[in-house]
Amino acid sequence: MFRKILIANRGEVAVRIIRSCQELGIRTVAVYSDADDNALHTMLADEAVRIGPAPPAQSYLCGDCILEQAVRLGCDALHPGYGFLSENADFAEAVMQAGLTWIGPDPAAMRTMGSKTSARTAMQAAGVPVVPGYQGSQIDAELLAAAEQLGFPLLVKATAGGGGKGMRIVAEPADLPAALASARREARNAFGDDRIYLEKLIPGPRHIEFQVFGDRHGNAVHLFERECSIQRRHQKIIEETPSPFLNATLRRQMGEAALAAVRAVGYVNAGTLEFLVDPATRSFYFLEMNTRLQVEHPITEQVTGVDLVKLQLRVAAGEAIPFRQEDLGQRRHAVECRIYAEDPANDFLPSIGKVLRAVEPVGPGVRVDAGITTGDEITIHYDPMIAKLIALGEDRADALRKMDWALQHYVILGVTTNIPFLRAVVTSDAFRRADVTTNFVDRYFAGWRPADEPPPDLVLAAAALADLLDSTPAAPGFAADGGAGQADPFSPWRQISGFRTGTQP
Amino acid sequence: MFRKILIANRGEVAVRIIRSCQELGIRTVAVYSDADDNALHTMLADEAVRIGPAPPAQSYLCGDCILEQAVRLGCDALHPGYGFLSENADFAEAVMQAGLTWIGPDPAAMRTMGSKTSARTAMQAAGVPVVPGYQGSQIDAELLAAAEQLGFPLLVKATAGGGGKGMRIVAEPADLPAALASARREARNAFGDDRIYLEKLIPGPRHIEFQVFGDRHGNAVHLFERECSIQRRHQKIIEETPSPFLNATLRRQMGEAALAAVRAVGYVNAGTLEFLVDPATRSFYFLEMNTRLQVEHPITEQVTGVDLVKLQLRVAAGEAIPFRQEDLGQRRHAVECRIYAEDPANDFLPSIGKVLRAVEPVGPGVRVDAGITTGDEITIHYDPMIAKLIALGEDRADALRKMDWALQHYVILGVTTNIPFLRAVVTSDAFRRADVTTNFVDRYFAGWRPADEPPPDLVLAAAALADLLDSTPAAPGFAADGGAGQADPFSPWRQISGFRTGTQP
Amino acid sequence: MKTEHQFQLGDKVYSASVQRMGDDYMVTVGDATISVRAQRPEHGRLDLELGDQRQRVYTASDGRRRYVALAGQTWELERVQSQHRPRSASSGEAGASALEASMPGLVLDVLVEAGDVVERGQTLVLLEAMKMELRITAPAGGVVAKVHCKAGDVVDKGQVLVEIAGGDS
Amino acid sequence: MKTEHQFQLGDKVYSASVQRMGDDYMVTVGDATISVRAQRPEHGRLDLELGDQRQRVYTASDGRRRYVALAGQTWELERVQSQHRPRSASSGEAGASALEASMPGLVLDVLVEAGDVVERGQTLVLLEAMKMELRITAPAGGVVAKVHCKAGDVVDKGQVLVEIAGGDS
Repeated sequence: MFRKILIANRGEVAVRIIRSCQELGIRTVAVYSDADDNALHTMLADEAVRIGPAPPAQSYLCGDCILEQAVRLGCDALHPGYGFLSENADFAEAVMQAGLTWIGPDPAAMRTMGSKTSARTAMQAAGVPVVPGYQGSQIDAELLAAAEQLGFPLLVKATAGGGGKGMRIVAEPADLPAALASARREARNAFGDDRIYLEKLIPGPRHIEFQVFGDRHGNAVHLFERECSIQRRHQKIIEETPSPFLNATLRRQMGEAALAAVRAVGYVNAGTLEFLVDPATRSFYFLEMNTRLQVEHPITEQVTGVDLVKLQLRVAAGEAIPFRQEDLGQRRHAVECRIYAEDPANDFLPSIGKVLRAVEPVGPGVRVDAGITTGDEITIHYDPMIAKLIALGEDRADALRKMDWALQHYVILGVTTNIPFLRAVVTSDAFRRADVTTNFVDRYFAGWRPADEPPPDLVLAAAALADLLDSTPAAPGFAADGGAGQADPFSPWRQISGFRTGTQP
Repeated sequence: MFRKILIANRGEVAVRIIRSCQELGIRTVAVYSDADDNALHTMLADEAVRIGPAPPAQSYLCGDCILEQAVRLGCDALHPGYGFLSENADFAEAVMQAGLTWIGPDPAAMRTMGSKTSARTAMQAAGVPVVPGYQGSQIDAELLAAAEQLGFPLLVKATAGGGGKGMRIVAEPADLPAALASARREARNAFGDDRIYLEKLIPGPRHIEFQVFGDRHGNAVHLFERECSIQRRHQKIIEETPSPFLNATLRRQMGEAALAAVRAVGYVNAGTLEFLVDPATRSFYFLEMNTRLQVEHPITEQVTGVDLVKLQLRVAAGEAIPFRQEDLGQRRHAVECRIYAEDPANDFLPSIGKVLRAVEPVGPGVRVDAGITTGDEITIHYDPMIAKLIALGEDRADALRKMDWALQHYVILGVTTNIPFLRAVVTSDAFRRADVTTNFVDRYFAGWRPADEPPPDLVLAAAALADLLDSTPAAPGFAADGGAGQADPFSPWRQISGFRTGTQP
Repeated sequence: MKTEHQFQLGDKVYSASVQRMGDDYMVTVGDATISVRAQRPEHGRLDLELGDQRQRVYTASDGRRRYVALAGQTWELERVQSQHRPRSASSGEAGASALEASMPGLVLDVLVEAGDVVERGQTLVLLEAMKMELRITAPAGGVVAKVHCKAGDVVDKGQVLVEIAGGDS
Repeated sequence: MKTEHQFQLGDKVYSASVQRMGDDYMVTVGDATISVRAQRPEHGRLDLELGDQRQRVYTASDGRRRYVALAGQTWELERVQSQHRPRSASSGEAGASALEASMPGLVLDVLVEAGDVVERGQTLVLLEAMKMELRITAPAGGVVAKVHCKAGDVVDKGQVLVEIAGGDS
């Protein structure tokens, strides 16, 4: 096993990886940009080194800066996490050339699957169904012609894309040129690659992905599916497994397709095959492969009992996957909500600022993978995700109830969060009856705003009390003040009359 | 399902039950004594009512006081938790006579199994092996005679006993009278019943118990074993499942014995059969049955995926157990450590005082069931348990590493805790190789004291900095002060020379 | 002694008065009064007791803002100093006459100029922030009164980009 | 400006001095000096930076006590006021000449009286607390100098029960 690993990432995934390393007794090196000085991941690691200024291009995307530190500090392996350099084959190669182990797939497989277009080709060859599309040229005129052939509505997508960046839905021919221009601009900024391609738009599809794993001993397994249909701005915000849509047959077929894909490219370590499923026809299409750990990997861990990060480390160290496909099963139901510092009532725009206080929910079956805690800053430079909240329930209904409970008990003060929106979704009829497609949010929650009600009296009372108590400075290290344990001289029930406590008594 | 449940308990188990009720949309009533005013469980419940002064006899053991409140507040069920009134059949009857549902077994079964002596008789009748003993009389002379017959060393036990209270080990005849006297005195104080009996001492036994469940539809299942051999003062402090000692055969035999016991007394709801296992002969003996939820129930939940509290509620509501024996399996390995405010270096005596700060570890596979958090008091009146820390690992070694990680990251300031001791145990060779018996602590950790080393320089530096910063009062609601993100003008590596940071770099 | 407190939410102002009576506080909000027991076991946390009901409240303060988390909901109130009169809620929000940058970013393009008549929903400015392209659109029809930015500008959160006359929805 | 701090642990006293230099603190402990960057993102928490090493420290203070949790270990230090000289560690601990009640409880029985010669391990007092019977035993051989309690007494934590002459182990 490794002695010392550099984690070339930030936020919750860096924290997640550091924890697994610590359990295995592997020393860790965190990297940080000026914007992340004193971020949680820098605190947990054994060592933390600055790699550059806030803009990703000069820090978390600067492979050389990171690799230099990994070598200087004598690391023997590097974990890229997700995003940033995790799918950069050149960086993976550089890491290996520097004599470190790259905790991820081989650059060759990354290249094949990394470009959406070559991945489509490879999957077609492996007999995996792909979404009809056009990737023949970058010339507008030819793209237009191909578009006419494919038919509208269609999607413009970035070849190097991901997370919906550089993606545009085009309803009719007239809108195509503008869409191409802005998609290219966004793609260039996001990936430094402005190539795009066209894909037929599957109406109201479900997004169902399979977690796969391969090792250097020829073993390949899948760890079942994750349904990630609930998205906003083309980014997943709620994921669950098992998928309420799949039956045993479809699950088996998709699992076999996933394994075929893994074998086709001799894939090693953790990866995810994303499929679009047409609810009408129940047919599924390969969408893309993510050649890295996935944000939503925890729900798979909760239902399969496999620690995917530890498995990544073992496989990268040359060990064989310690179980066979038939040893794996899905037990109970897991849901994940991504807690974002953003304003659902205002186009889900990020909410910048300091988290003055974060109190995470605790309870059986509740897991919180947080990258932001009390005192941390949400900056404009990075994805404003605060944490991933995962609920494991006995069945889907139980998991949703648990998630609603956990959302209610997640306190975040100082920035606006999407928690009220997530609660509205998980408690909605549409979601409860699993009527979910990738346009779920537009369909059921377009223009959603939190109930615009006046604050309950008790909220104002608490605010006033807090101001009063804060104005009476407490001794350092004081623990408690205010009411000692005497009985209430007033009859609360008389006093409470007409007092809106804002709780459901 | 129930509308409103009163939880006749305190601390972590009250909190645990309230959470499950909240998920199921059941309203909850917490009860508290003067010593628990503002305790965590009173905060989480929908309503909290005072039931009396601190001494248990006048509050948590006062069935009438509690039942009166349950009726006044219109509860339709009562959950007793563990300890206190949970095994009091008269109270259970009173609850039912008041028209509420008792979330537990029938009083008849509680009576049979509640008295250790009648339980031994019933189990013998059911063909379950019991420890050889004598329960014929309370007269010293006859007990002495019987003792000679049984042979020494032997155990004096309280008929109404539990948690080692009223229990004495007697090495030779001469010590018996004194042991009988003090055992009776302790039993009278603890249970209001000074009857005792004798039991042969199984040398170096393992304590392995089985979780069982019965419903009103004639179904009975067991949820496998828990090994609870690590004890201090005859109280469990570390539990794990699966037991590293059982093989499939022995597990099956003991499981069948457990089911035989359940059927013999028509047992309904959750219970636990405790067995002593003689490591030499691999034979097992019925020790006692706990007719309630067990402190260590979470490890069973972690490996079986069953929420035992929710199952208790469902079964009490008349539902059938929703699975069969063959649906159940043990997946992964779970360990629980009981975090106590006590001083392992001083006879494990409780450490009284206020918890100035508690920071619970968070991470995949780590569960914390806490009854005490920041600002709460440890009083002399109740068991000084702060929390239960549960680690779920891929296998035993992984679970122990995770537990050590979690123990390291559990911060409790203001009282002395057993965390350093627990760390010493879970990292010890003896425990790692599962060489555990109920006298493990005496055998390997007698007279244990924490390493008496001087504080690392960094600890003193931090203390000095904290005093300095605390003396500069911060504005209310201030979030951060001190160093902005500038580079360190000094070369830390020169400065750090000879500075003992107390961390393993 | 009694203290008066005023908080603004949206465009409404609410007041509360607190009077300490031994271990309890008499709190009056509007015409309702309640006797509360309050403990502060740690900074930013209040444990309240109202008869048989307990509430654990997490709270924080930042400048004029007072945050309160109670019973699964979070509230962001703004303290109103007595000498300070509530500012109109409309300024700086969608539906206002002044369109602000909702976050720091780079102005990619400005699609209108002063005097243009714009319709509700019409895109006025293209902003890039956090790698996303954001469209600043007219919350209502009106006439562009003033344009405060140009392509290439780096703007701060809250900075006014465009003003629209008659643009109050 | 430089501040001096003294802390006692067991019977040893340690000193540290802190000098603020801009954003950093020069801390000297014994003859070692280090430059530390310290942030306090919340009460009772210090985020320390020492070159490439970070440490999150949780700390609390209660009267003269200063608690520090660092790298998986917790330390309870006692502040030493300059005018106050360190108290001997022996008092109030096992091995001391004065045997104290380690917790509040009820005296069930006193098995010795002044003048008795006791051996190491001999039970002197039976105490009941938290439903447990506790034996207060002689940490070392000696002579009972004074008995401060009798059966039925309710004693507080730290209250001296028995004094033994020549009982220092």
